[in-house]
Amino acid sequence: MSDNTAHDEPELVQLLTPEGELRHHPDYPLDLGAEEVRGLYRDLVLVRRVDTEAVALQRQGELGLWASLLGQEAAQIGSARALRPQDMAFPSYREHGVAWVRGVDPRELLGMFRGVTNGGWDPAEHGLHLYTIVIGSQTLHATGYAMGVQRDGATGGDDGTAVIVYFGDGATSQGDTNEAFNFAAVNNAPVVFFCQNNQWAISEPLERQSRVPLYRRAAGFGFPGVRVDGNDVFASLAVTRRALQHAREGQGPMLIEAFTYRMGAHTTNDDPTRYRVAAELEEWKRKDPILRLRAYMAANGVADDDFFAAVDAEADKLGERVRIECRALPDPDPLDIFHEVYAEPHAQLDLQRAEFADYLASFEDAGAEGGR
Amino acid sequence: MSDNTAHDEPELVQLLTPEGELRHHPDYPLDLGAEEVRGLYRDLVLVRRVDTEAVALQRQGELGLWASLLGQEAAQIGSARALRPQDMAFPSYREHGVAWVRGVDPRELLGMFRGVTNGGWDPAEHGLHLYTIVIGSQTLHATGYAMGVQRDGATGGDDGTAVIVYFGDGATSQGDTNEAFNFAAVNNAPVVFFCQNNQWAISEPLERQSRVPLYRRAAGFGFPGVRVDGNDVFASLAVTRRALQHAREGQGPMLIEAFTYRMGAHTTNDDPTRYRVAAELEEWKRKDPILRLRAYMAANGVADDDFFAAVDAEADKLGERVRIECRALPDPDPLDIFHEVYAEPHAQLDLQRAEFADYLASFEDAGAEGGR
Amino acid sequence: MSVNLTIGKAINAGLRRAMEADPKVLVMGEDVGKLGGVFRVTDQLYKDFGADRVIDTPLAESGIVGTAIGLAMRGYRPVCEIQFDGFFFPATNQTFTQLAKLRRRSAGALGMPVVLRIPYGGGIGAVEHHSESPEAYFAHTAGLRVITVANAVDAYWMIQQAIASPDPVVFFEPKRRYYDKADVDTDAALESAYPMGAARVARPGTDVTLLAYGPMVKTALQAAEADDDHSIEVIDLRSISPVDYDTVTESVRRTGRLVITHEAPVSGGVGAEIAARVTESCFYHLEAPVIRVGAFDTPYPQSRLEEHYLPDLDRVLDGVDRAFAF
Amino acid sequence: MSVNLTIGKAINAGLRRAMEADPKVLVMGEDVGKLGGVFRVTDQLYKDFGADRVIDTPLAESGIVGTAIGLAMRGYRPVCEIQFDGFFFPATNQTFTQLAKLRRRSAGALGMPVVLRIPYGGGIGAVEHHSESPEAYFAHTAGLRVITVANAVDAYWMIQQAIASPDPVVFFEPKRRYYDKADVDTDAALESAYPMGAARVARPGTDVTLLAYGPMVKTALQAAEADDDHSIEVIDLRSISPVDYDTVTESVRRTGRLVITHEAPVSGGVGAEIAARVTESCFYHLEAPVIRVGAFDTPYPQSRLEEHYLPDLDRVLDGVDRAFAF
Ligand SMILES: Cc1ncc(C[n+]2csc(CCOP(=O)(O)OP(=O)(O)O)c2C)c(N)n1
Ligand SMILES: Cc1ncc(C[n+]2csc(CCOP(=O)(O)OP(=O)(O)O)c2C)c(N)n1
Ligand SMILES: [Mg+2]
Ligand SMILES: [Mg+2]
Repeated sequence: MSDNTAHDEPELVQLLTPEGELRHHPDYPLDLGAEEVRGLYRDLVLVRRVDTEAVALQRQGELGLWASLLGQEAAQIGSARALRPQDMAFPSYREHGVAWVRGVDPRELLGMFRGVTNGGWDPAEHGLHLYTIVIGSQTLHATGYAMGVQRDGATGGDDGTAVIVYFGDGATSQGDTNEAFNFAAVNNAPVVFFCQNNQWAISEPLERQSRVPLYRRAAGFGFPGVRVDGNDVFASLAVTRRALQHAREGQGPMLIEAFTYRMGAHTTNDDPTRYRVAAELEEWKRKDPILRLRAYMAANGVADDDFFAAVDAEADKLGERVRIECRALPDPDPLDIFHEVYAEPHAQLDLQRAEFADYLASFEDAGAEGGR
Repeated sequence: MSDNTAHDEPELVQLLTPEGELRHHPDYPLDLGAEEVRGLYRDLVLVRRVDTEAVALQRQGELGLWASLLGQEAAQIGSARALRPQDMAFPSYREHGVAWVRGVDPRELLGMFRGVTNGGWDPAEHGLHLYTIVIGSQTLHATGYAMGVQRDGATGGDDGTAVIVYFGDGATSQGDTNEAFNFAAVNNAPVVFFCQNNQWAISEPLERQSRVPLYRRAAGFGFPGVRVDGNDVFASLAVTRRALQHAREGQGPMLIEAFTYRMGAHTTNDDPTRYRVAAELEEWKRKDPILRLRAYMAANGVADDDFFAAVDAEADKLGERVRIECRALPDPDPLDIFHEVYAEPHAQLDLQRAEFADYLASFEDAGAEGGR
Repeated sequence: MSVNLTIGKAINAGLRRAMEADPKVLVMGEDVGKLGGVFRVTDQLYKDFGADRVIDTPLAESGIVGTAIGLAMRGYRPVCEIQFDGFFFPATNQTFTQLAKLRRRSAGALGMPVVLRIPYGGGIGAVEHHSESPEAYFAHTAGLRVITVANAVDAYWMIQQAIASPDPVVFFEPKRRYYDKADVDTDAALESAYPMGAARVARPGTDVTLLAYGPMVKTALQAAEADDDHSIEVIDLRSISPVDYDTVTESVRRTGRLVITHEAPVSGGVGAEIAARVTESCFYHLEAPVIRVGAFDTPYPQSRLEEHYLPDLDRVLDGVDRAFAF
Repeated sequence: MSVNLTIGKAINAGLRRAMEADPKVLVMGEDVGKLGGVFRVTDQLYKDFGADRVIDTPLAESGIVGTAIGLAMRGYRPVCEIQFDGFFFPATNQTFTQLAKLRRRSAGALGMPVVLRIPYGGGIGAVEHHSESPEAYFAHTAGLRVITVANAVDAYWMIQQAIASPDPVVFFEPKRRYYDKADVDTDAALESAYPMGAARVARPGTDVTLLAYGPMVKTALQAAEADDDHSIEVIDLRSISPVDYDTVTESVRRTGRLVITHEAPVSGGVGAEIAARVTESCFYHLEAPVIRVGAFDTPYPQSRLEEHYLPDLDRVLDGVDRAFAF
């Protein structure tokens, strides 16, 4: 009988304690220059600011909805900074930090939550697929994409291509996610499954989704799983780097469970006071990913007050830009409804488009007449 | 990182070697009287005979299809004999041995494969759900049923109710099966997942379905998994008994991987020579579940030649009965198409039924007239 | 006792009454417990009936419907909440190949008193997959009953009728109308409620029949109000499968014209079947072909375009005009 | 070169030609490899193109379509085999919410040149779930193209056209006609083939239009042959989405009568949409309402009843008679 309790590896890979102390981990060495560390800090602060701004914009009626990444910045920035340009990332709907790293302008994200687009950016250009809302679906896309990478002969060696897919703790319950684990394992596909276990799927705590820690799921499908401190940007970076390397070299998939916390509501529609206690949030605030990095940097002379002030100022400017650009996002043309439904003509739809154009024009005519 | 290779438990629980030698296993003690052993032998022989007969009937055009259990008799009989009357079993489409043990007359099975019914028996009466063809679907039904058992307060203690669900190696790839594992784990539902790994899913060998032995899947969801020699009726019985007890007592699900072999074609439609080598079958013939039990019985004086001859004679009679009854199965009435689609009236369908009845009658009238 | 309830609260009250009446009734789905569902339709049920009867399931729709089937086999009456229309699809296999077929397969031995509650339709400014109208898929699937409500009175009674039904019922909730209110007599007997399968003339008229269901009933009534040129009879279909053709054809034979509106894309929508059938049975009464007013045959667009995508008052009136232009 | 091929072999030859022409074309599904598929439609492709291009997938339909989407994102053109109609349903979510929508969502940045091959329909004496006709679900789903074939010539060309299409195409194969033969000119250029989206008059006539597709085209032709009283024009629809209404309405305007037949249950079937639309566009030409002849609105029955369940020659002729009884 296989044992489902005893595990002799450490449960959580951590390189930076909540107090900002560096820890060494034999399996995940990390050697970052001060510049790189400052870069990570900047990322964390800026994406948090974009997020705060977006929440405010939603409150002001500028966005239909926003899914906040508050608390998950380190998991996202750390993992995304492990990616190389040739890699491909598949987000869920909360990976604003990943989008940031992949060079997708926050404006594009806001456009989707404002309802002016259903997507926004060109996935190939950024190495980032569009957000996916139907939970778990993207795990199979990533696996298929990784199977394509294999067929292109683009794995093996250091310059191989790897794929990463993001999903939540709730998503591990979906059939699709488990099928993706299995397809990836059977095909030895170069895909890293990056699960942000933020402890909640809307109102459901982890124990409604799984009886055991999520990283263990991987072994059941025959590939390695690891739990990393998702509020530790160093550990998230180091573990993801290693997993991507594993994939890149043709050794197949890995599952990373980034142990983190959704500090905000599920989305701006949600009211977490209905289902979770305030004390939990307080506890996690002490593990804040930004505070600990700042503490480390300050204590170790990686940055001075000027640097922190400069980053804050940059964040303010970014926030302002986001605010202005969001408000300025133009509404799409009504005929965009028909745009790119099909690549080639489709008689019925083309007729509908033409009729609708006439219908719209009839109002304009009427309006023009009324104005005379 | 969790380890997906080292496992210190023995891979295969076996109580009876292919040569018919008894083995002791500390975790799975089995104390059967001679009568019980003879009963198991009789079961094995009779279900094999029913199966052989059904294959022949299909060849003769009496059945549309048949899915042979050849080679899997011990896994089915052993596990089903571990059930108690109050337990509920959910088969796939190949569990003729389980149906036998649950008192479903072979005629009912033949009816389905002949196409005179889509089901046959009353599930509640036999503690056996209908066959399920859409791979994996029944795993969720069984889990839900087990959740009902929990709600009835029917677990805990020795006389609790347990549920067992049968599925194949291929079925482990389906999203539904994995969702069932997870629902069962999270809810601690009293369900035993009994996977007959017969090495093939139609033409696909196990390695196209899984990168690691199937029983390990369970640990990833947080419950025990065990691999048993599915050609060993004693081990199948003992392991299932223990797993059912585990469920019965409220300790939650278990996964049993019965390592066995599909000695025949996938179904009568299939031609296995297209995808597997004859040598494989030869090897498994040496592990035949019936031969090894007979060898054991003969060597240990559990039965004499008269007994074996009597069982063979009984099998001949049974085969003959099955043959005759199959041929005699009446075609259903055409209006049965509309029977029990809904429990209560449905205007459109009721009209269709009435119109169809008229339509049929018009032919009879025409026929009657023609006959005059 | 007459209570002024929103549609959402009326469903909640109906669920509560069904749970009180029958201990076998369960509520299950994502976030239906402490949260009370993302629309609060199961509000307080968890507190009052406990985790055994109000089940926060893992995030897996196939699992929800699949285990509900198993619970039904064990004698329970599960009411499953699918969080949004667009998230039903992982449960298609369990719903179409299992739930819908098990009664007939078993020649009646297995009852499937399962309810799927699906908040549906657009108009709430949501992101993708939160505004779908998938009812036609269900209506084309034999073995299911498909109903929807347009007001709080029906909401209160029809959810109870759905739960009482021995057949699987798909219960579509018009999410953009959740807050519409009406007085509900919550003391009446369930047996005295208007039948679940029957359509209702929501507003009588003489010139044209305007058929709507769910969220479009309100729009249809507004159209009837707004149209000074024609006397529009509005029918609230209520049951999508079966359709109450008696009520529909009686009306069409009187008015000679039929306009059907729904939020779902026109092609292959529920309106197609009704148009085809009514045309067959009222061929000589129809002064014009049946006109359908629905969404375009495209994916549901980004929310800033939904007012153009969904049939609105103007488009419905335009449809009425087309029915008279023949 | 003209070769006499069955429909099954013609699809096989078409797949082969597409794979030879474009190294990005992949075949994937359950048992498509060494076995060549349970209907042998992918016979020998594994041997000739190898395991990287002919992929025996794990037994999981959602996984098949979901990974095909990912492969398409990486520039491949996957052709997925769904083993039987009744086993499509686990893939509904990936097909309806992802495959069908990704092009529009991405404003065209993501092409989805994925083909789903689905052997469909009954009449082969199979057990449950092996005889379904689910095409209406797909036709109601914007973003998909849905086609089907009735003969080996179309089978050979249309599978290639489907693969060449930049849009996702659901390719329905009439499984009970797999062994019907025809001469196929396998040397012609793909560009010269009859267009994928066009219907075809399979047999001209003057009194009534009989519209069929897939497996029912043969039955329709037999009906035309058998009916001495009426001159039946048979249209082979070929494309279910879009529908070639030009061809259909041109015919109906001439004949004044339309009978539609398909194996799927009548209610909410493809015939409903065509009936509704043709009635609208040919209102003054129709001498009778559009008559639909399909299966009953029940689950597909046990095989010993399927000859009663499926529309057969007699039922089609009965439908034609009904069209004249008006
Ligand atoms: C298939 C599906 N079902 C339901 C939903 C509704 N829903 C949106 S987010 C969510 C919870 C997701 O939790 P998790 O996977 O942990 O991700 P998180 O939101 O915590 O990042 C649910 C149920 C959905 N989007 N898709
Ligand atoms: C959802 C679904 N997909 C495909 C099939 C077709 N099919 C029938 S049996 C089978 C193989 C099943 O293999 P396994 O689970 O190992 O069971 P076995 O037949 O070996 O007992 C397949 C693919 C099906 N029945 N259901
Ligand atoms: Mg979460
Ligand atoms: Mg197998």
